[in-house]
Amino acid sequence: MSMATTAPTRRPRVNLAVVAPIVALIVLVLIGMALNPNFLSFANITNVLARSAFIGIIAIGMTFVITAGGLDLSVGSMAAFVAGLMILVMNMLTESMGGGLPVILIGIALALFTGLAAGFINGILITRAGIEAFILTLGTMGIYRSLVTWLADGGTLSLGYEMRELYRPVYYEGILGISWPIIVFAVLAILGEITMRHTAFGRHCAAIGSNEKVARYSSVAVLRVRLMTYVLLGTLVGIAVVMYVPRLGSASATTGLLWELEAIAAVIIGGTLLKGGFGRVWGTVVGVLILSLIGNLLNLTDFVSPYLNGAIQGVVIILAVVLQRNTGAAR
Amino acid sequence: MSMATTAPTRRPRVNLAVVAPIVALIVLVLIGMALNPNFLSFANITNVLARSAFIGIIAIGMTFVITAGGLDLSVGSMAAFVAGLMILVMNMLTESMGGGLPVILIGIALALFTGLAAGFINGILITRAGIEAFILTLGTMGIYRSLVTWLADGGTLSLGYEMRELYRPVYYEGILGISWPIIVFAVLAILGEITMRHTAFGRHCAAIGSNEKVARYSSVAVLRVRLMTYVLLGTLVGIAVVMYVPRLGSASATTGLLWELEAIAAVIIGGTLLKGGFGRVWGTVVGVLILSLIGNLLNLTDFVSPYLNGAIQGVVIILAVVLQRNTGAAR
Amino acid sequence: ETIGISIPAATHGWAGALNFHAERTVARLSEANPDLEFVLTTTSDPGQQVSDLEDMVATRGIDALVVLPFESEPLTGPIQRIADSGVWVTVVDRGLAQEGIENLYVAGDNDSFGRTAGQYFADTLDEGAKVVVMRGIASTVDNERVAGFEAALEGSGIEVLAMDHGNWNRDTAFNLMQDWLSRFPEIDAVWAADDDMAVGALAAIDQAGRTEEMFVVGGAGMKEMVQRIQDGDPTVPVNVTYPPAMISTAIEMTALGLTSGAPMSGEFIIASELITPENAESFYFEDSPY
Amino acid sequence: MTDPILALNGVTKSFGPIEILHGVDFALHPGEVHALIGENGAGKSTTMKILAGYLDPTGGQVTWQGKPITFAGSDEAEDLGIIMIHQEFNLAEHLSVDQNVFLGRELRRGLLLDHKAMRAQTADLLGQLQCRVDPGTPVNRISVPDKQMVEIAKALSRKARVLIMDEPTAVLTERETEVLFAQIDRLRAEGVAILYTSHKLGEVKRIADRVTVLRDGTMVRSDLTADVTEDDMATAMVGRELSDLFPPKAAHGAEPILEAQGVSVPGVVHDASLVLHRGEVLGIGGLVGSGRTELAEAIAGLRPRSGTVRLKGQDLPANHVSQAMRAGLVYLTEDRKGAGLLLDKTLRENLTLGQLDQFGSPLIDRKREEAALDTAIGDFAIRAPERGMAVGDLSGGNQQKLLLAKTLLSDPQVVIIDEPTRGIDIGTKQQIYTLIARLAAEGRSIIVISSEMPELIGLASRVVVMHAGRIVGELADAAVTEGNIVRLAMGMDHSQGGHEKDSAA
Ligand SMILES: Nc1ncnc2c1ncn2[C@@H]1O[C@H](COP(=O)(O)OP(=O)(O)OP(=O)(O)O)[C@@H](O)[C@H]1O
Ligand SMILES: Nc1ncnc2c1ncn2[C@@H]1O[C@H](COP(=O)(O)OP(=O)(O)OP(=O)(O)O)[C@@H](O)[C@H]1O
Ligand SMILES: [Mg+2]
Ligand SMILES: [Mg+2]
Repeated sequence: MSMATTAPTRRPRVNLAVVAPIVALIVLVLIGMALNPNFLSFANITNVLARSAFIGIIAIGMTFVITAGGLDLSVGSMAAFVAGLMILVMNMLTESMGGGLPVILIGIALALFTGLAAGFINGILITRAGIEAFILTLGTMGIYRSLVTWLADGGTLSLGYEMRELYRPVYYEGILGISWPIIVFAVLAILGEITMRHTAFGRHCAAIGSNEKVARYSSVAVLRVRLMTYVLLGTLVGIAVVMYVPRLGSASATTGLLWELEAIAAVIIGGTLLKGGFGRVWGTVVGVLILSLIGNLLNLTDFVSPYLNGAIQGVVIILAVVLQRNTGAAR
Repeated sequence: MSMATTAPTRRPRVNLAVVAPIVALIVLVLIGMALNPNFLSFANITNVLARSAFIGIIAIGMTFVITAGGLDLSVGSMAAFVAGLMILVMNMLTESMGGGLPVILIGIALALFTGLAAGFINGILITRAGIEAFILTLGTMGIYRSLVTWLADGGTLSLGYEMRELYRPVYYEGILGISWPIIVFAVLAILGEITMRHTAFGRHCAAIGSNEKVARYSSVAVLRVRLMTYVLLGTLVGIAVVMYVPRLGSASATTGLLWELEAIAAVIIGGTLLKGGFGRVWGTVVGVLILSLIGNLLNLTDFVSPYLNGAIQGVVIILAVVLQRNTGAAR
Repeated sequence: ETIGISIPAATHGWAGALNFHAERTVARLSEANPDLEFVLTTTSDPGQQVSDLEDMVATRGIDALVVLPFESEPLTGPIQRIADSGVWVTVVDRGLAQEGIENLYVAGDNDSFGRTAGQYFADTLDEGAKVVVMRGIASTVDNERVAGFEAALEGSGIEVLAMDHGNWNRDTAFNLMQDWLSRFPEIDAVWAADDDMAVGALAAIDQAGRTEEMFVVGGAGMKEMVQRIQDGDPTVPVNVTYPPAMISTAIEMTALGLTSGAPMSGEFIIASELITPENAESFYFEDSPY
Repeated sequence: MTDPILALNGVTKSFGPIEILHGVDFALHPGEVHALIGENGAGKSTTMKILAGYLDPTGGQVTWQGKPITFAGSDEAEDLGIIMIHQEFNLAEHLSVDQNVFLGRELRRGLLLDHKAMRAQTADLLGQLQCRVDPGTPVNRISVPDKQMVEIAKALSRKARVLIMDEPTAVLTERETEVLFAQIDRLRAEGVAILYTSHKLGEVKRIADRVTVLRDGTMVRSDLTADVTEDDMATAMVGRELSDLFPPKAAHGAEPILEAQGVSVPGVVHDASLVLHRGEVLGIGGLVGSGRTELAEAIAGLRPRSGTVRLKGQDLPANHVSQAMRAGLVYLTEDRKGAGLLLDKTLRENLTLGQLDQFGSPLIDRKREEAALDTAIGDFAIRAPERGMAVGDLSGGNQQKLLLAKTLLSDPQVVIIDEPTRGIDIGTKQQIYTLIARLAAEGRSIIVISSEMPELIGLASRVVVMHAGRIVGELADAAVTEGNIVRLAMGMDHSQGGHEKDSAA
């Protein structure tokens, strides 16, 4: 299970592993400061944090799924589907009920419920029907993506103007200048970290990811815990959508494209083991911020061809992980 | 490692696991026959087989990588990059050398070498620098994709007209009406299957994927074998490109998009374990054919909105795997 | 003074050409006006485009924005806010969901794109002729083009055998065309909502040896296609323009407005034209990558 | 005598078409230690798993306090207080010791885990077991015997009414065994019913009140321990008389074949030097955690090390297993499950894994592999119900035999065997001892690391003893006695014993 590919000489491990993603983050911040004086401006910081929130919230859930030895490729499409459905229903309700706060509340409830249900479907098929998570969620990824395209008739589903104005503050306003997505992200990150480290659920996730049989023999309800990780992830996708829809007020076939890869990358950059058995939510948060910052930094300067943005992103991601290569046990 | 989620009662496993992907394939063929009389026409069959060849050849290599407990997300971009470089160099050579067979041979050699080198780079960074394969290849995926966009200046790299005519037969012609891609795919599949089952290399891959420490204690050169799987995969990407370029004579930023997901899906549908330890090349071939056939069938009929093609694809992929859920040990 | 430019990433041929023209124009203008600064970003989804716009405003302090919205609806709000903050806004190609936000609008006409091709079909094909339609990636652009095409066919008695997404991708189009060729014994013409797909379709038709039987009309004036029209290739009789160079026009006009202090506001809609063997010469650009 | 708390009535068990247990009846009584003994593969572990709810019987009945009961799973049995210590480790490697001990029954304060209490209680339990592992260490960093102690601690932490122990002492030294026995005595006094298996018959005689013998899935006898001798037990198990366990020691040559000079492994082994001669059986003694395994692995090229290792005068590079193996030196690991065998692969694939080039190149000759497996099955008396089964489904002892066969397949000149007879029954043990003596007689040299004192004494003509990572002494011939080894191993005495080597750093 754990086959610590012992490198020739033993290095002091623990500290580096803990510190590495943070160091990567700090390096990025320093680069940003050097590149552009506006980098540390309040506006830029809040922009970056707020836009990290969607992937961030999803990645928190992904941390649990991966820690328990699972995977979910469908989250991006799921987000698009949930957003599409939410908008469609809100528009319909606006027509029949005439808009207003209740419509928004119903929309939010619907998003949360749909996310939860989608997560439940993934989870139940993986745990009960016993389908390899990679394949199942690849399948549902295609299904949700198709469904949203179909709902939008190939185009874009847009929230009615009136509703959009009413709903907008959920993304753009907040408390003390800190917008809601940032607050929600922060709260969920803290709750996630506590759940992972200080509750039986978190511990059981790690145990299942480490050795499913051992967990079962220790009377951990393996299937239920695993199912729960997917339900949790689905619900978090719902929450992310609730934050996302007021930002753009629309959903289309391209909404949430590649979010799954970004979320998984953030989780792994944060030090969680891809094969399960160990996960840390705060690492995931750092991972998400690293990924967001790379994009932000590339926009701060233009010393390279935009064609090469992807290449720079790739290099930075790799470097961020090289810093902490000693953690990765199994690969 | 393998914790055969023992259900209360044991089902007869072996046969179903072996037969399942084949059954799925046969069911698809029967559906095809029912839907369209042209389905079994020689032209359609050879079309489907020839277009399967690219992903198929890559998926053969992916089988080894996954069996040895690795993963490679970069193959699609790598293919695009290799194709772009090949075309660029061939065009340059045509100018300086005046075209002809030597240019094609140099182009082929270059493609093979570049593929091999790219695989080597992935492999060496994963095995020596110890970077999690998922992250590393996600990084190189971005890098190669950027590089090809940059090489093509955002557009499309096209092989000069004369060269294209000369090179065309490699995709469109063959022996006895069977085109080269099909022949090459078939030969590589047979070689791959033999390598996996009847050589020390194949055994070692499975051993490493099953338990790396046991493999090391059994004096298997773990790092070298693992590196070799990536080199093999890279070389096969090169071969796939050699078959691909003569088809349309061009490469762009969209070449090979999502090939990695398709290749991995084919491998898993074929019964190889995503966590490593067990792989079968013939299963992968069946998996590739299943995926190609789904696309083919959807094009041969139009009983649903084209928006929903993706959904149907998703459902069929899941169903194909449900048939053989008993194989999947760890998930 | 800083001009921000935000366009889609080069994920298909036309967008690639757009990138090419944008970069070339930026290079040319920066040389000519040393005090002009440009920020060029490319995006692959609307969410990221909004992020890029936010960054331009927060960290680069742009004075003018040239933007090709990835999707109209989601970008309307963010662009409106930028416009409200006093930044000059030039919108390219894809109109916003609300009128009157942008100062300058430079665009092609997707409806006309489809309609022009459809008109050609209606004019040249007999009643009862059979055609297949290759659509792009599901999006508003694609919907508009197809709607225009269908509207032009109305009443012509031409039968659309099948319509599916080739995703503006050569390989997908190749496979799709192969399968249609196996499925339909008779096809009189193919309309591809973009030249990249036409390239794939042509290769498949060529392979099946059915070049005599049908013609293919793509769109956007790819070099290769224009050349074939020029050569009088009966398989590729015409093409429809949708010039990616419109981004250059937009950038140039914006820059001119900033530097000369004589703002060029208004609308420039570039309707699609039919490229025929007669006028093909004027649509052929040797050094364009597209 | 008290009423039985848990009993088996004519229980049978089949895996697929093969019946493993053919009607087993016996009862466990509160306050009684019941030993279950039998050859490898006789069905002891299977019986225990049925009692603890891990497996369903195919036929017959399990009764709890006289009433028939069927467990839906091990949780249900555990709720009744039936706790089992598995023969194979049952620990999640990524989790720390205390997390493992409380896995599935975490202590909470409100919604949150009570880390402090769990850590303290774990430290307490380990203290009772005199195990010095830090509760916060991840399990994949602790040694095999320590894992066993953690496993025991985990069982003790649950309120047991019936405690089932499947070969708990297989990897323990006598000192730890004593500690465990003290705990067993305490539990017996508290009225816990205990079922115990071991291949160490001396232990059985000492600790058990009653002993039941299984042979080929059938009960052959069940007696009060007081009424039987060790020989009786062995005879009942094996079905024949056992002569002397250890073969006579042959004289060995004077030619040094393996020389290790100043071998150090950072943090675990310090400046260890030893010499092995042609045809010699050298023992390495020491307590758990003294660094014997690490030293052996360092010599075999499995660990980074400093110092030199020369085989037949030729230097072996550090951390290069295959070179050592090609030069004729092999190591048999004590960690059968983690480093020895691929549990999800077949016997054949495991047997030949390290030596595939012997079986044809480029293609592997399946027939020769099968022939090699036949030989191995014969030579090592491996009992597998089916040839094509996964190694993980073999009984523990048979896995060990397969591991031996696998390690010796390369026909090595020098063999380092770490715990050679771990979990092996007394009959097969004798065969293995004979084999070791034969190997030595053929001119091969063997290092035996063993925690079983009689084994060291019976096999080795010379024993080096380690303490805290250093070689603290060397005993030869008549000086190889239990007392001398123990004294050195405890670090109590540096000058006792035969010609001691200076090994100060
Ligand atoms: N899951 C299984 N599938 C098939 N056969 C099995 C399975 N589990 C055990 N067996 C077989 O049942 C027999 C009894 O095994 P068991 O583990 O009970 O033996 P044991 O008496 O504990 O032996 P040891 O002393 O070696 O531990 C063995 O032949 C073993 O191979
Ligand atoms: N991977 C590791 N990381 C950290 N410490 C380790 C590791 N492996 C072993 N140790 C520690 O090194 C010490 C020596 O272990 P070793 O297994 O060599 O002991 P040993 O003398 O062979 O005893 P045993 O009878 O337990 O095998 C032990 O304290 C053990 O916990
Ligand atoms: Mg046993
Ligand atoms: Mg040891």
